[in-house]
Parts: sequence; C-alpha cells; structure tokens
Amino acid sequence: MRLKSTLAVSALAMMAANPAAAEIRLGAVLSVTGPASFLGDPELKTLEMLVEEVNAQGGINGEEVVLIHYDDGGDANRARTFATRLVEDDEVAAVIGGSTTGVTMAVAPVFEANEIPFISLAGAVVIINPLNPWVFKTPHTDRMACESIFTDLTARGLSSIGMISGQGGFGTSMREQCIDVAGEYGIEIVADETYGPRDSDMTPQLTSIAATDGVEAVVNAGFGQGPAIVTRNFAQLGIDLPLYQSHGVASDAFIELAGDAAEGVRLPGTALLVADLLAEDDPQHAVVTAYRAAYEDRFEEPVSTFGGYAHDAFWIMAQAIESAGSTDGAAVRDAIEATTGWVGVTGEFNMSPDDHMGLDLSAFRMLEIVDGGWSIID
Amino acid sequence: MTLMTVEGLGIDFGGVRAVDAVGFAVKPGEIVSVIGPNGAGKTTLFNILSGVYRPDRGRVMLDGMDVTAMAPHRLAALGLSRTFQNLQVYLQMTALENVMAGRHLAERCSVIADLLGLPASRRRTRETADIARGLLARVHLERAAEREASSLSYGALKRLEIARALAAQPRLLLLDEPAAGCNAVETEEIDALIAEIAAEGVAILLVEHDMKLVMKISNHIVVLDHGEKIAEGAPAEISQNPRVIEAYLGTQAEGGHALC
Amino acid sequence: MRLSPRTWTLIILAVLIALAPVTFPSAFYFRIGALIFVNGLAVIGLVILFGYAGQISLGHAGFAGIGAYSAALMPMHLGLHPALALFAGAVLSGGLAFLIGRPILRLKGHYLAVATLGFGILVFIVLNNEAQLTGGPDGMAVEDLGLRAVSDALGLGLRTAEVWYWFMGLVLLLGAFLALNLHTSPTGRSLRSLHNSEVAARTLGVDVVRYKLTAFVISAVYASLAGSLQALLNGFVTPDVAGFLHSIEWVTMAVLGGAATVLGAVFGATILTALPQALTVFQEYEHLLLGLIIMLVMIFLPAGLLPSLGKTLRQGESI
Amino acid sequence: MYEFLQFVSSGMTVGAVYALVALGFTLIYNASDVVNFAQGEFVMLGGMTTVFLYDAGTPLWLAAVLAVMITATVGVLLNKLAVEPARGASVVSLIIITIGASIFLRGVAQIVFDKQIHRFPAFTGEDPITVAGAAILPQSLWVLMGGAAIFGVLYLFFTRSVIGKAVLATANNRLAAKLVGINTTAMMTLSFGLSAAVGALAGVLATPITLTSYDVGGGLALKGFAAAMLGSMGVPAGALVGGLLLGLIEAMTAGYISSDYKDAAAFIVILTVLFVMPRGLFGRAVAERV
Repeated sequence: MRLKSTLAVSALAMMAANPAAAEIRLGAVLSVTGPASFLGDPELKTLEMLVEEVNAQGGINGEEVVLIHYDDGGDANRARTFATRLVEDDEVAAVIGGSTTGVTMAVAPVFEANEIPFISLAGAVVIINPLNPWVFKTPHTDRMACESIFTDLTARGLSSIGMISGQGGFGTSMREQCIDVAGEYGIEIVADETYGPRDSDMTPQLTSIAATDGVEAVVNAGFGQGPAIVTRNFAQLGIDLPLYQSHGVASDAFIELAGDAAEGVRLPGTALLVADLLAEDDPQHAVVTAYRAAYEDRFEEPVSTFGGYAHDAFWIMAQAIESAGSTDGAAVRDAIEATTGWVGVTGEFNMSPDDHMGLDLSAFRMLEIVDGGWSIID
Repeated sequence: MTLMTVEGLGIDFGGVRAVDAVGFAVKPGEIVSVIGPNGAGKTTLFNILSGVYRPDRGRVMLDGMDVTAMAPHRLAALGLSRTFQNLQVYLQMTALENVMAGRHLAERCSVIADLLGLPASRRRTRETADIARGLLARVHLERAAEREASSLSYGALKRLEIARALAAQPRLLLLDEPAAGCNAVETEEIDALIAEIAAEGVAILLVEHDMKLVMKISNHIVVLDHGEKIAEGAPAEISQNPRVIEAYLGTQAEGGHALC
Repeated sequence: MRLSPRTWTLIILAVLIALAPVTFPSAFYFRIGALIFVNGLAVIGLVILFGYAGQISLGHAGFAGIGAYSAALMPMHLGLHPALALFAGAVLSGGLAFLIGRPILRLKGHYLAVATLGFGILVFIVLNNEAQLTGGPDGMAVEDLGLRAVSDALGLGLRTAEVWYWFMGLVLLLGAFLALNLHTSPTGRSLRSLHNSEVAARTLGVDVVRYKLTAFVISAVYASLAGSLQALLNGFVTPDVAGFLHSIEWVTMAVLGGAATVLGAVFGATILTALPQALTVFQEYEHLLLGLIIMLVMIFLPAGLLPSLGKTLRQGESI
Repeated sequence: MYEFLQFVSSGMTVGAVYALVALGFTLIYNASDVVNFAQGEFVMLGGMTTVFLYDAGTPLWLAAVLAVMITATVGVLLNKLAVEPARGASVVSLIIITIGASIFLRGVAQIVFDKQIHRFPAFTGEDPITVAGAAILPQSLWVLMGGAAIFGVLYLFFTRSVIGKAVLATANNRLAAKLVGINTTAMMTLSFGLSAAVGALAGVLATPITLTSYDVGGGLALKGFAAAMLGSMGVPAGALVGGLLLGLIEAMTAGYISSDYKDAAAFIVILTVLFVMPRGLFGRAVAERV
C-alpha cells in the first residue's frame, strides 16, 4: 500500500508537468549541490537565463522551450535515475548536463539507448573518445589544458615541474592527462602531490614540492576552493616559482579568494574571463560581453567558465533544433554535427561526425593575474 | 566429590578489595547460600564465578579443572548457568523465546541451515519450543508464552529468568536473589522450585536476602562482609555465629533484611 | 489456517512487488522500483546486524563498494561473467568482514560506529585513489549482466527497466526470505538475545564474538550484493557507492522504517528512495524539506515509521 | 628541519579546528548522550554568517560576535525543537535526528546565503611570520590561541563556576543531578548553545585560512567526530588531543609519506588506537554492572 501511494503521489506531482502542445522539452541533469556545485550552480543559472531569453524572443521555431532540470548532487547513481526520468517520464527531446565526467559517463548510455542528443558540460576526453554518436561536449578537454600550460612552460624555457592536484574527478583526470601528455612537450613531472576536496591547508604538499630538486614551476589541477588555498599557501611559503592554475580556476571569485597571493599566477582560460580586454574586432567579443553582462546583472555574482560551457551547449542545441526544424533526435544530432564556425564564449566550435567537441587549442588563452585583474599573455 | 571449589578468590576495583580471599566448595545436589550485608561482594563473587569479571587472585575449579577467568560462554558449556540480581531478561523477546534462547548450547545449528530455513533448523526450533513450554509451565508462566517479556510483572520476570537458566540444563546454577520483590506466595513457590531443582542433582549457589528462605533450604551457608568470608557452615551454626550477627546489626540500613 | 509472521511478510512483499507496476505511468518508475529493491536488500542486511544483533555500522557502503567494483573489475581483468563476479564480490566482502570484524566488533556503541565509519572511508579512499585500476573519481563502466538477453530469449517481451524491476524484486524477496528464516532460527534467537542483554547471552553459552561476527559477515554480503547489483543496473560505477553518505543513507533507511523488522527495512528504503524524486518539484527547497521530514519522523515516531504505524493501527482496532 | 616545523604548524592549525569541532561534540554528548552530527553546520554557520554580515558593511568584530550569537541561538533551537521533543528515543534515533538537522541547515544555508566560496580578511594581516624557516600565518596563531583560550575558558567555567559544575554533574549522572535540584533541561539547552558557539567561533577563526561555503559542515563533522572518538567521547582533554593528533597525522603523512593517503592514515591510526584502547585514548575501563 505504502509503496504504491508514495509512487502515486510522485506520479501526480510529475503529471502536472506533462507535455503540452507546441513546446520543446529540454532536459538537464546538473550537480547543483554537492562537491561539484561549483560547476552545476552557474550552469543551471545560465540555462534558466537563456531559456527565458529564447522564449522572450518567441522560442525556437515558434515553440516554447521548457527546461526540466534535476540536481544529482554529484552522485552518478542519482544522475542515472534522473536521466531515466528525463527520458521516460518527462519525454525530453534533448539533454544538456553532466557537470562532471563521472556523471556524464553514467548517464550517456541512457541517452544513447533512447537516441536523444546529449551535450555534456564535463571535461574529460573519454566523453568523446571513443566517439558516442549521441554525446557531445562543449568544454575543452583537460588534456588541452595541460597542452596549453606545457606550451607556455616551453616558451619560458621551463621543463621540470611539480604537480599538485585535487582528489576529485576534475583534478584526478587532469593530473593523468598531464602526466600522459608531458613527454610530448619535453616536460618532466618531478613532484606529484594531491589534496582532498575539503582540505584547508596544502602547505605540507607544497613544502615537499618546493624541497624537490629541480622543480622550475608548479601546476595545480583542481577547482573549487582548493586552488585558492594552494595559491595562498604558495605565497605564504614564499615559494619563488611560477605557479600555474588550470581552467578549473574559472572566475573572478578566484582572485578575490586568493587575494594578493594570486599575483603572477598563470592559467589557460577562456575569453569569458577577459571580456573587457578583448579587442573590439575579436570574434568572441560580442558574445562574451553579452553573456557576461546578462549573467552578472541578473545573478549578482561573477560569471564563470562553467556557466560559459552551459551557454555554448544551450545555443548549439537551440540552433541545431532550429535548423533541423524539429526535435527528431537523429535530425538534431546531425545538425549539431554540422555546427561549424560558430563562436561561443568558450571558443569557436567546428563540430563534425568525428569531432563531438569542435574546439582546438586556440580556444584557450594563457592568462596571467596582474594587479588583481586578468591580462592576456601572447 | 565436589563440583566446584573456590580458593582464595579476590578482585580489586580501583584499589578497593571488593572480594578477598574467599573460598568454599559446592557438591552436586547441594544448596549453598552466600549471604552478607549489601555491598559485601556477593554479586561480584557471582560475576567472577560466571566469568563476567576476571579475578585478580585465587582460582576456581570445576570438576577438578581450573576454570579461573574462563569466558562466560565456555563456563556455560561446562554446565554453569545463572540469573541476575537486576534482571537480564531479553525484554524485546517473548517469554517463550527467552527460554528457547536458554537452550542455545543444546541446539547448535549451522548458520546456512538457519538462513535457508532448512527442515533441520525448523525442526530444531519446534523441539526447542516444546521443551521451553515445559519449562515455562514449571515456573507457572505457560500462559504468558507468547507475550513480550517487557509486558510481564517483576515476579514473573524473576521466574522467567530461572526458567531460562534451567533451559541450559546446568549442573551448577547460580541464583542471584531469586525471591527479591516476590510476595509470600511467590517466594514459597520459588522455594519449592529450588528444592526440586537441587533434588535432581543440580548444585545451587544462592544469593538471597530472605533469611527465612535461606535458613530453610540451604545445606551450607557462606557469609561475606566487606568482600571477605567471615563465616561458613550449616544454617544452625550460622544463625548463632556472633561475627555474623555483628555484621548484620552493624548495617542498620538493611532494615527489612535483618537476620531472623 | 494461521500463517506465521514470516509468511505474512513475504506475502505482503510479493503482492506489493507484483501490483505496484499497475500504477506505473512510465518505465522510469520501474527503475525507481529496482533501486528501492537494491536499497531494501542492503537495509535488510543492516536489520540483521542492527535490528537482530544490535550492532551499528556506519561503513557498510564500503562493502557495497567492494561488491560494485568486483562486478566492474573482475569481468574486465579476469574474464569472469558478471554474475560470477557478483558472487565473487560477495565472498570477498564476507571474507573481509570476517577479518576486520573480530577486532572491530570488540568495540561498543559510538566506538563501533567510528571504527566502521573508518573502514568505509578507507575503502572509498582506495577506490578513489587507485585511478589506474578503478578509473578514480570519474568511475568506470560495468559489463552488462545480460538480463535483457535472457528475458528476450524467454520471449517475455519486457523492456530493460522492467526486466531489472522483476529481477530485483525476486532478489529482494529472496533476501527477505533468508532474513526472516534467520529471525526465528536458533542463530537468530542468539543474535537477538545478545542484543537484549549481552551479559546474559554470554552466561547462557552464546559466543558473542562469533555471533556478532556472523551478523557482520551476513550483512556485509547483503551490502556487497546490493553494491554489485546497483553497479550492474547502472552499467557504471563511481567511488560514491562506497561513500560515507551512502552508509548514512542506509542506516537512516533502516531506522526510519523501523530497524528491527524486514518489512520496516523495505519501507524505509521505499520512502527514502522515492521521497527525493517527489521533492524535486520543490527545486532548491528539496534538501531543506528532506532534512525536515527526516527530523519530524524521528521526533514523532521514534521507533520508526512501520512499528509506530503498526501500533496506531492495533490501538485503533482495540478501541 | 624547517619542513618539519612547517608540517607541525599546518597540522596544529588544521588540528585546532578539528579539536574545536570535537569539543562541540563532547559538550553536547556529556549533557544529553546525543552525538550531534549537525556539529559541522555550526562551524559553517559561524563562518558564513560572518561573511555575509561583513560584506553587508558590518565591522568584522561585530559580524563575528553576531555570527556566534546567531549560531548559539540555532543550537538552542535545535535542542528545543528537535532533541528535547524526542526525549526517550533511542540513541540511534537521536543521531538520525541530528543528521536530518544537518541536511536541513545546509538546505537553509544554500538558500539564505549562496553556493559560492567565501572568506573575509585575516584579523591581523596576511604576511607570514617566519620561525626557523617555517612560514606561519598570523591567522594560524589566532586559530591556535583562540582555540587554547576557548579550552581555557571552558575549563575554568566547568571547574570554578556553579553553573559549570552543574553541567558537569548533569553529565556524570542525570538522575542524581536532578535529585539535588539541578535543572537538567536547562543544562542541556546551555550545552547546545555553548557547543554551537564553540563551533561558530571555530568557523570565525578559521575562515580566513580555510575559506567557507554552505557545504563545509559535513566534512568537518566527520573529522571532528573521529577526533572526539580518538580522544574518548565526553572528555574535553581528549577532544583537544584527538583533534591536534588528527591534524598532525594528516600533515605529517602528506608531507613525508603520501598526500593521496593522508586521510587514510588518520583513520588507520584511529582504528589501531581503538583496537588497543577500545574506549579511546582517555577512556577509562568501566566494569559491567550486572
């Protein structure tokens, strides 16, 4: 009895949201709370903002866009349940989400089996390689972040580095990719430390790195409060080496949190962080400035790279639905694959049936923090 | 032939000698009572004998075997069973289950058989239940069999605990104040029950404040005061012993339990 | 004919499992059902440990982690069929429980709680850190158990979610059957007696260390199987399956439903699995409400939902 | 050598926060036998409230004082609304209530505050002090001294003041305390308020170093609970030693052995200690009374 009535109650709750005529149901599974809320929160805000924007302009192909989103709390099992719910119960036409790689990999098979186009917002290269015909992603891969950092190191004549990485999915995956790709750039990783997602002091790890012979620079892979603490500890210990952060340090909030310690820190970032520094004729200038203004105006918090991923995913999906002229899964999928030369806040996307991300290294700009603000290194 | 011999037994709690240099012997079918004022160390002695506490000094022999500081469940396997002064009934189990649980040593079954509910396991449970019902009848609790123990009266719980201890088919039974809190009729019943058990050849070690009961049924009495044995002998000798009388009169707080 | 509580419980469960799909509007509900059964299985294990033997564990997700990663790794590296990996994982978990149980179960109360918690966290850390083997925090894919293929071969015409629902329903019934058998068996009586009074049980010959260990091992096997089945159901696994929160979730299910009974376990699993799905309509108030509901239930029905409701019903009858 | 000192300073700072959380557990446990898993949320509330008051223009010291008072009120409310009404419930039921409270408080914080990461400035500057080559933040000294002061004041309170002694008496034997006329209900309320205030103070002291967000509480509760058990639940000195020890083990493992397994090392030590001393470092053996 209990079992049935509980389910019946939730059934009623969901029935209220059943499909009406002439609407496009867009699903989202995001880690709005939990250890990855740093990613999911701006992603959800961006999607909500953009859906309103599109509907205010008359929707897509004259149909209203309805966003149905669930918070997976960063847990793959819950995400999988919500993915099933989106497909089976909410009958969405397309899905954006998967804030983390773990969640993305857990939900992707659901969308693949139901032939629903899915754009992930997570970084790891495994999402698109091997290629899944229904799965796309808008963020750079963490491997590209490593390559970008290594390129800059090489340009500075540095080749021997220490790494300190977060133990979450983001840090772990990027650490592996960096180790994997280091050889190609003649970089040697001589010290390799990690820290937990909730750690509040990384001086022991940094002391060890600084004491390692031959370390010429330090690279920190991670997101959330970790990189801010690493940066502060780095300054506290007076380590006189170049410090590189990753693209996980993705908003002005980092500079606020790290304070003076952030001076001189370099990281591969997107145009979004340096909207005001972009030349007027920069292809990304318009889109970046518009998104940044809209987001910061509405939510009164600094825009982040992660919200930018959602921004690009939304527009790529919206345009694909528009050009497909319907929400037929295969047609939308083909339209996404046909996205070429589209400029988003993250970079210029050139999708193809073989490339489900469509970004190249040029999307990353090497940034340095100078006088409490960003500057672009060329 | 003695069943249990206790020699020079002692235990300290934080420097206080709770029991010291206590020795006595129990023969099969004999009823030995341990008496003494409150705090004399009677229950502590029981806890040592049943393996709950490890003694600091002395030894305990059972059937000529040294069983000092042996774990309670192993002592139980050697035929020692007990009740508790402050009641340790399984309150969330039925009266019947309490007595059935007392048959633990007799009904070893494999866990696998129990999980699968194999016929052997279920047959064993039925047999145990039959025996347990018999024991409940013996303590006049047959009608409470299916009731949860927590709903029974104090006197009933006392008797239930005796039934549970008997279920283990002990050769030596330690009874810690079996008649406490019982009315005259109930006390008489317990009196008869103890005598009956002893008549079957079970040795009984009894702690009891009801002196009428003690004097009536004991074969032998050991008197403790401040953890030490101050006297030992037949009931008639003990009731005349000046040290015993002094020990009891010295503790007026005993009130109702004065030596009669 | 008078049926035993054991038979009644099984009949009630079977009827609920069989009839619930009538109310299911979509395949999603079959997944929720399957998840309820997975959680229910683990919580029944905890009922044996906690409700029967009175021993708390805040680390049983550790065993789920071992089960889940056995199902993921053994087919990949040893070429074992997932079904065999599931049993191998259970043996592994049971064996590990046997080894660590002896020292851990000497502890009592909160000390036992922190020791089991520590064990669970250690498993999580290993799964999280040994990325070469486990894929690290991003997790790894799990081979298909092949249930759908079996169903299709039998011509049942069921969708994947439905196949899992019925399969897990059967597994849950089996788990309940075993736990109920145990309850009224000699072993079950010994477990419950040491729960009620450890000292009395000892003086009646119960080797409490051995029996606590028995309950610990059995519950570890239940948790391990639940972990394996969840991994196989999802086709994917992350270290979260072994996380502290997962352990806490199961304990909360057990206590919320009524820790001492199998039916309470399933009830608790149902509530805490379905409730978050219903609460999603409240958006950002979801967590606030979940916390509030858990508090209110425990304040007003401290014995857990099922026993408290049962008592109310019985009182209603007698008036 | 400077490395060792650096590790010690790191371990002590982190450990002091654990010790304060453990102390919070102990205060409530002593008064009510409740293991309060919402203890970490008090630290979060202390930090986050200070952040938001400070950002709204309140002077830092006032923001901190208000944050501690607000959190103490939350602690009292938790007792009055959730723990007291459930009196007589089993220990496990009470634990589940506090877990529910923890989820609830986090849910409230994510709405009242936000999901961003925050900090406020250190009390006396950010320039590290160099001691024998080791760089120590002034705020670390604030955490250590503040922690020491809290332990000191509570020690005096419990040993010198009438109310403090009444709380201790309640902890030792609730029935006896009631019989000699102590209002044990009030003592419980006081303990919850005190414990929440200690947690909030930890949050205020540590936030400039550790940063804070709506969800820092869970992890802190876990470590604080572990520290309290390591040093024996209910013994304030044990909370102090357990917390510092945990912090030091983590820092030393991260520095000398493996940062991957520093949390593992902490729990391995706890398990080992409990196997040898089943009641923790400061626990006394209690004879079973039957």
